[in-house]
Amino acid sequence: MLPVASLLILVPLIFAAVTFFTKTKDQAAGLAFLGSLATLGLTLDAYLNFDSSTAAMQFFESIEWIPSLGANYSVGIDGISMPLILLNAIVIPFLILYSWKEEREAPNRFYGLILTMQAAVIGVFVALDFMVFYIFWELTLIPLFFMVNIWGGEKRVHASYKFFIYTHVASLIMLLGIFGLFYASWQQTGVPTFDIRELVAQFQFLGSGLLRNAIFLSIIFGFLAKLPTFPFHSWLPDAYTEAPTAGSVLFILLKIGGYGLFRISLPMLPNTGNPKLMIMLLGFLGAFSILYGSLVALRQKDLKRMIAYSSLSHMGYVLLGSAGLVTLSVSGAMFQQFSHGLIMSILFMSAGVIQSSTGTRIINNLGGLAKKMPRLTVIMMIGFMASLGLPGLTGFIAEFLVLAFSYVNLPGFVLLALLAIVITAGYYLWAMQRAMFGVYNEKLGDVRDINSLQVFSMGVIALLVLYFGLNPNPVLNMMITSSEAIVSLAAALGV
Amino acid sequence: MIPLIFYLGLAALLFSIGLYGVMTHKNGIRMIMCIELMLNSANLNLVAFSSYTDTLNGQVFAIFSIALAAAEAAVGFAILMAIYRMHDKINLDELKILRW
Amino acid sequence: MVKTAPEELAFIIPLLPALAFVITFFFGRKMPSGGAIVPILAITVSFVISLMITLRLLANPNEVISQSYPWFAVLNIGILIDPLAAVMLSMVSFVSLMIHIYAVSYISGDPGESRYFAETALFTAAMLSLALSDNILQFFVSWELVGLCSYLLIGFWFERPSAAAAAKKAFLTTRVGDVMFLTGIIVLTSDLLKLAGRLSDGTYLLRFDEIFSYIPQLSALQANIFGFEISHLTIITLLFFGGAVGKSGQFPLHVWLPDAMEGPTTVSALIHAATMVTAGVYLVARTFPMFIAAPDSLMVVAYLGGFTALFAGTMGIVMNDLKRVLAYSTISQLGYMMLGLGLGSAIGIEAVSISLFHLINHAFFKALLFLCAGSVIHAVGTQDMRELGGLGKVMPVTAATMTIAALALAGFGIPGTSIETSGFFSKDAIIEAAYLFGEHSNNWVPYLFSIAAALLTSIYIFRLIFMTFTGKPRSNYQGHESPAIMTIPLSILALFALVFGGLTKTGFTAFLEETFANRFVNLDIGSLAVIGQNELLEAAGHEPVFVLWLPMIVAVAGFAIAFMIYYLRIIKLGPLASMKNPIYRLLYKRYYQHEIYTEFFSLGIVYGVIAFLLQILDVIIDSVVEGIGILTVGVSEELRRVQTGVIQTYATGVIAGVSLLIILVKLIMEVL
Amino acid sequence: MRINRPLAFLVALLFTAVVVVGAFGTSWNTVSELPQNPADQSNIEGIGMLIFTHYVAPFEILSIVLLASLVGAIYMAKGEGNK
Repeated sequence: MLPVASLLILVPLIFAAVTFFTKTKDQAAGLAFLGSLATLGLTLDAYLNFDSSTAAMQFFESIEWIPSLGANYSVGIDGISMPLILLNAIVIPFLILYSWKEEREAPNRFYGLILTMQAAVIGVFVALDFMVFYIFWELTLIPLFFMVNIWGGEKRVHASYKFFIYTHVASLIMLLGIFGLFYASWQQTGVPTFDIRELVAQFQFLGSGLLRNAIFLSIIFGFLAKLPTFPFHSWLPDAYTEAPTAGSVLFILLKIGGYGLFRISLPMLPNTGNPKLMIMLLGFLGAFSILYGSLVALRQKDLKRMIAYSSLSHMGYVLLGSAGLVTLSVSGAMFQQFSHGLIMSILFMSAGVIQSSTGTRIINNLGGLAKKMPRLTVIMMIGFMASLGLPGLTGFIAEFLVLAFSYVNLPGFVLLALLAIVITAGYYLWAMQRAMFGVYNEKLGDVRDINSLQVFSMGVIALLVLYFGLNPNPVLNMMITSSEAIVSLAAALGV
Repeated sequence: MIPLIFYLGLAALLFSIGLYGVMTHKNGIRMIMCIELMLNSANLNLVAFSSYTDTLNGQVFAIFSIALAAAEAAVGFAILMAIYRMHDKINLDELKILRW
Repeated sequence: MVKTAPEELAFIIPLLPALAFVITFFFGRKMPSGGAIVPILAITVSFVISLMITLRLLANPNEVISQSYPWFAVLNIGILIDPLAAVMLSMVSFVSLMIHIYAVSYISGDPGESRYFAETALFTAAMLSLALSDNILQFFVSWELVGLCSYLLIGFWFERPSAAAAAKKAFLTTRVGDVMFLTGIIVLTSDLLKLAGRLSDGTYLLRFDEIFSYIPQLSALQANIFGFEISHLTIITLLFFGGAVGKSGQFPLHVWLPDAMEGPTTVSALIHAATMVTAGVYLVARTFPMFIAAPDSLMVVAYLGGFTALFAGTMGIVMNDLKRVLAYSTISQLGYMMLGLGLGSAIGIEAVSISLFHLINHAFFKALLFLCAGSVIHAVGTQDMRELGGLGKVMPVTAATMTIAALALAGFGIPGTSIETSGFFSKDAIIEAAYLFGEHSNNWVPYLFSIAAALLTSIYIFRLIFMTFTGKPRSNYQGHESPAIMTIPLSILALFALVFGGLTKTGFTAFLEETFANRFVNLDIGSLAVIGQNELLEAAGHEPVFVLWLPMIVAVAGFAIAFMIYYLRIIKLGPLASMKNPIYRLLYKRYYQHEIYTEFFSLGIVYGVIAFLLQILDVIIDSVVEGIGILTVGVSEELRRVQTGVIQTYATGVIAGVSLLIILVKLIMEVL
Repeated sequence: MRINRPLAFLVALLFTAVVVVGAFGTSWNTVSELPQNPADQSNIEGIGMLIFTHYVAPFEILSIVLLASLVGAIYMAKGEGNK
């Protein structure tokens, strides 16, 4: 059998390397598209061979790397990572198609970076060793940094540095936590290991509650800043807004924060010194992020910034669902990651189209675009509706699972989050009304509707949003299996 | 018999005096002299330990270090002379050609 | 020919209109008249199947259709067609069919024709799916989808800023209710999860039978809110009712419905009169066992319903816009339906049947009223009643059908005879029930509300009739009768408005009372009422004769007032109906709801204060982050000066550092 | 930049204190009695033996270093003007 997990990293990486050496735009985009298609093929192969009835690791590979430190190159796929890999593999080809016709400098580097990013993110998802995990984790910074720094908007330099330094500092704190875990476990067992599952299992045997709290908090800090969640989100609006459309979508696909939460933090959570306190903390941050993101989005004048804050609001569901610690709430949180990736891709692509065709993103300067861009309007409407949680689209399933089942443990926070639902609808509809409906703003000149490649790429993602909204089972079942394993751990400890 | 610690104390004192000189003087020649003082306090230590452990290695090292000190002093003074000839200065902090 | 059992066809009912939506959406533009034929055919088939199922159920009420399929996690999708659903399905598909036929002519020539038919087809599919859902989640999903269609259709002429704004307002206001509904579902879900413990395979958590089987336990769960001990069941039902308030335009969330008249009139008829707005009533009826088992919930329903009936009526009498009058009338009638359900605390299951009876009758005559109004607007081009008048001669069919509808709405009929309109049966049944309730519990408030509202109903609807169809035209217009494709649905609906109530009166009530006693759910409403501390009447009371006649008298009185003011014009309103009169102004400004809700609460408090403060907080957080960056750069700028280049300073620093470090290490070693 | 003499003095004092305290605080592993050889008080012979046997390589390297520094010092001290 193929070593799928490794190939999923290697294929995009190799294609990325070759793409860097192409000369023309079409060559670069074509090659990158080919690479992403190959990745998609591999992913589908993995998905079809995936057994969603078990929470065990599948497609497992392990090679000894640094024996003296117990670091191995070990990778594998399970129900937590499979949907996220799937998400990445699905969206990237359409992202490349979407941006094919755009004019820009150095297309070879642009598409090369997209593929590098894909490799890095998938690397994080399949890594089962903290060394490998951290290396890929940091690798994701590089393409994003250049994406923003080279092809971004006006304040791109500031935004890129802010993003880079902020999340890098958070990652370093996480690294500190990882080392703490590593050394503490080494002391405990006498055998050094960087194996994620082994270390997470060791966590409960470690020294004092204070130490466990410190390790837990420093590791989760890295995840929370990457997710991001209130109050560690201030890199997000700048970076999302200044990034080129493809960059924004790559940011959206950067689901490593939430992934780390499920893979590492949640299994550790019940064993911390004060699990109740930690749950309250996470629940509060999640619920407050939901409310906060939507209220701040309400006041944004820039379409892309509004979507960025809405993204923050959505990420709150991931945290709230995780803190809920009920099987279905955790799977809801996982599904929210998946659904958010699809929905926000549509929204950022739409905002990108609006900016490139009208030259502005300020909502009040737009108006009546529905008349000139009917196809965009339909797709954008699907995106907006999915994002505000309309049933039948993916957003609803995730939000319902999170809210309904987190309520079992965290009723107060869920009620807080529910307040945000109306507000979310408010800013989306407001934006829709101002930008798309009403009388056409003649100052915008002659705008053209989206080209057929864009219709195709956005349309397919919109159809997926609809499909997974009607039938979430293809990804939800494996999430439920995995989250059952996580939650049973917590239940065993009576949390 | 004089305890070892007396030698060490003397060496420490000598070193500190040299140190003080290095820290307070600007004149290059004086500084080199002070450095010599510090070097010799180290030599004193070498010889003292050599005697008190009944081995000769330390004393051999002291001889080497004296020889090296001579070389260093020769080169150091030569550099100072060259600088003096070029700039008419001997105060080290006034020389800025190698500073940022 | 193979004879298929109707239950095997049940899934087709919502599926065909959904399919029609897809076809019309993608290919409608290339078809004649926007592909209208596709949804019409689809809905016809749906209607026929619904009717077949209803007839079968009528013959044997125990033959409910119940099919469930897993959806995701512990939730399912499914079909439940019991008498309640069957009635609703038939009504929705029938009214939708009529309005689709009518719309072919009404909407023809509009550039968005195919979009219109696609959206109404989707709406019909969602509404049918709502009616036949067998679990609360699917109900909610359809509920939201009809809301979406309502949003899209109100904003059908999206280039008009007022339409776009009205669409947004409708969606947001109902969204408030929806969130309450969702909260109710969430509370219910977590309660069921706790009560059920570990879920076995094959249970569908939110299916109605599953929910109903937990009613006693739910009722026993108590929550403490602000020092009041409240049963969870009460909380859940009140939250559900909150959803119904939003969707069915009950006070205080009714503000969107009059604005929703910005949409095409056919849309108003279909969505905002006959079907979607009744979804809230249907929700309460559907979960009636929960309501009756919850103390106080039904009381809230009754009071709010009665109040809304009266409250909307007061605004209805001053509106000058043809459609707005009808919109307020709809709100008022929905209030009646809610009131009818609320009276269940005294009359038990009969409440569902009288309320649903009114719902069905209302659907016929209100759709008819709207379609007639549409016919007028189509012909004349204005909907301001002050500019109309004398249309009766030009548009006889429209005038005749509209008058029939008005009579039905006002509830004309002679008690004890068969000279009765549909509205008479159902509305008077509710008023009588309110009387019984008053007698039973010595609480006459609902009865007073309902009688007063009946008077107002009669006044505003005949005001409308007289102002539109009698007298002389008050502006220049060229009226003409609408084409046959529009008048035929009008006539059919008029026939139903006139006789449906009389034909089905006895059968209907008996039929609906079977809803909660069959092989799907088998509940003893009486014992549930005991849980909810509701005392049911032993048997139908013997009302005094004047109670039977009073609604009729009131309706005639209303007619007389309208006749004198607007036809004979012997009473001059003059200053009474001017903006100087504070009461008139209050009514005309619709109790300043726009000012309070939109400008004060939404824009002022939420947008202006809360969101503003959070935005400031966001800026602060961002400044902290940026500040740390600036601080770092600043500090390093200062620290750079340490690098003096003076070797003596370096030496001092190095030595001092080494010395201190040694001391530090020594100290640490001592401590450890 | 001015030189802060009191500070330099303090630092020097601190350093002395640290070193002296350190020296006093350490138990040196020394011989209890200095070896006495009344016949030959000097140890020059021993040193010479060591230099030319065990440390002959450093000695040779040192000679090269000395030579180099000698040449360098003369070259620099001579200066360019006296060519």
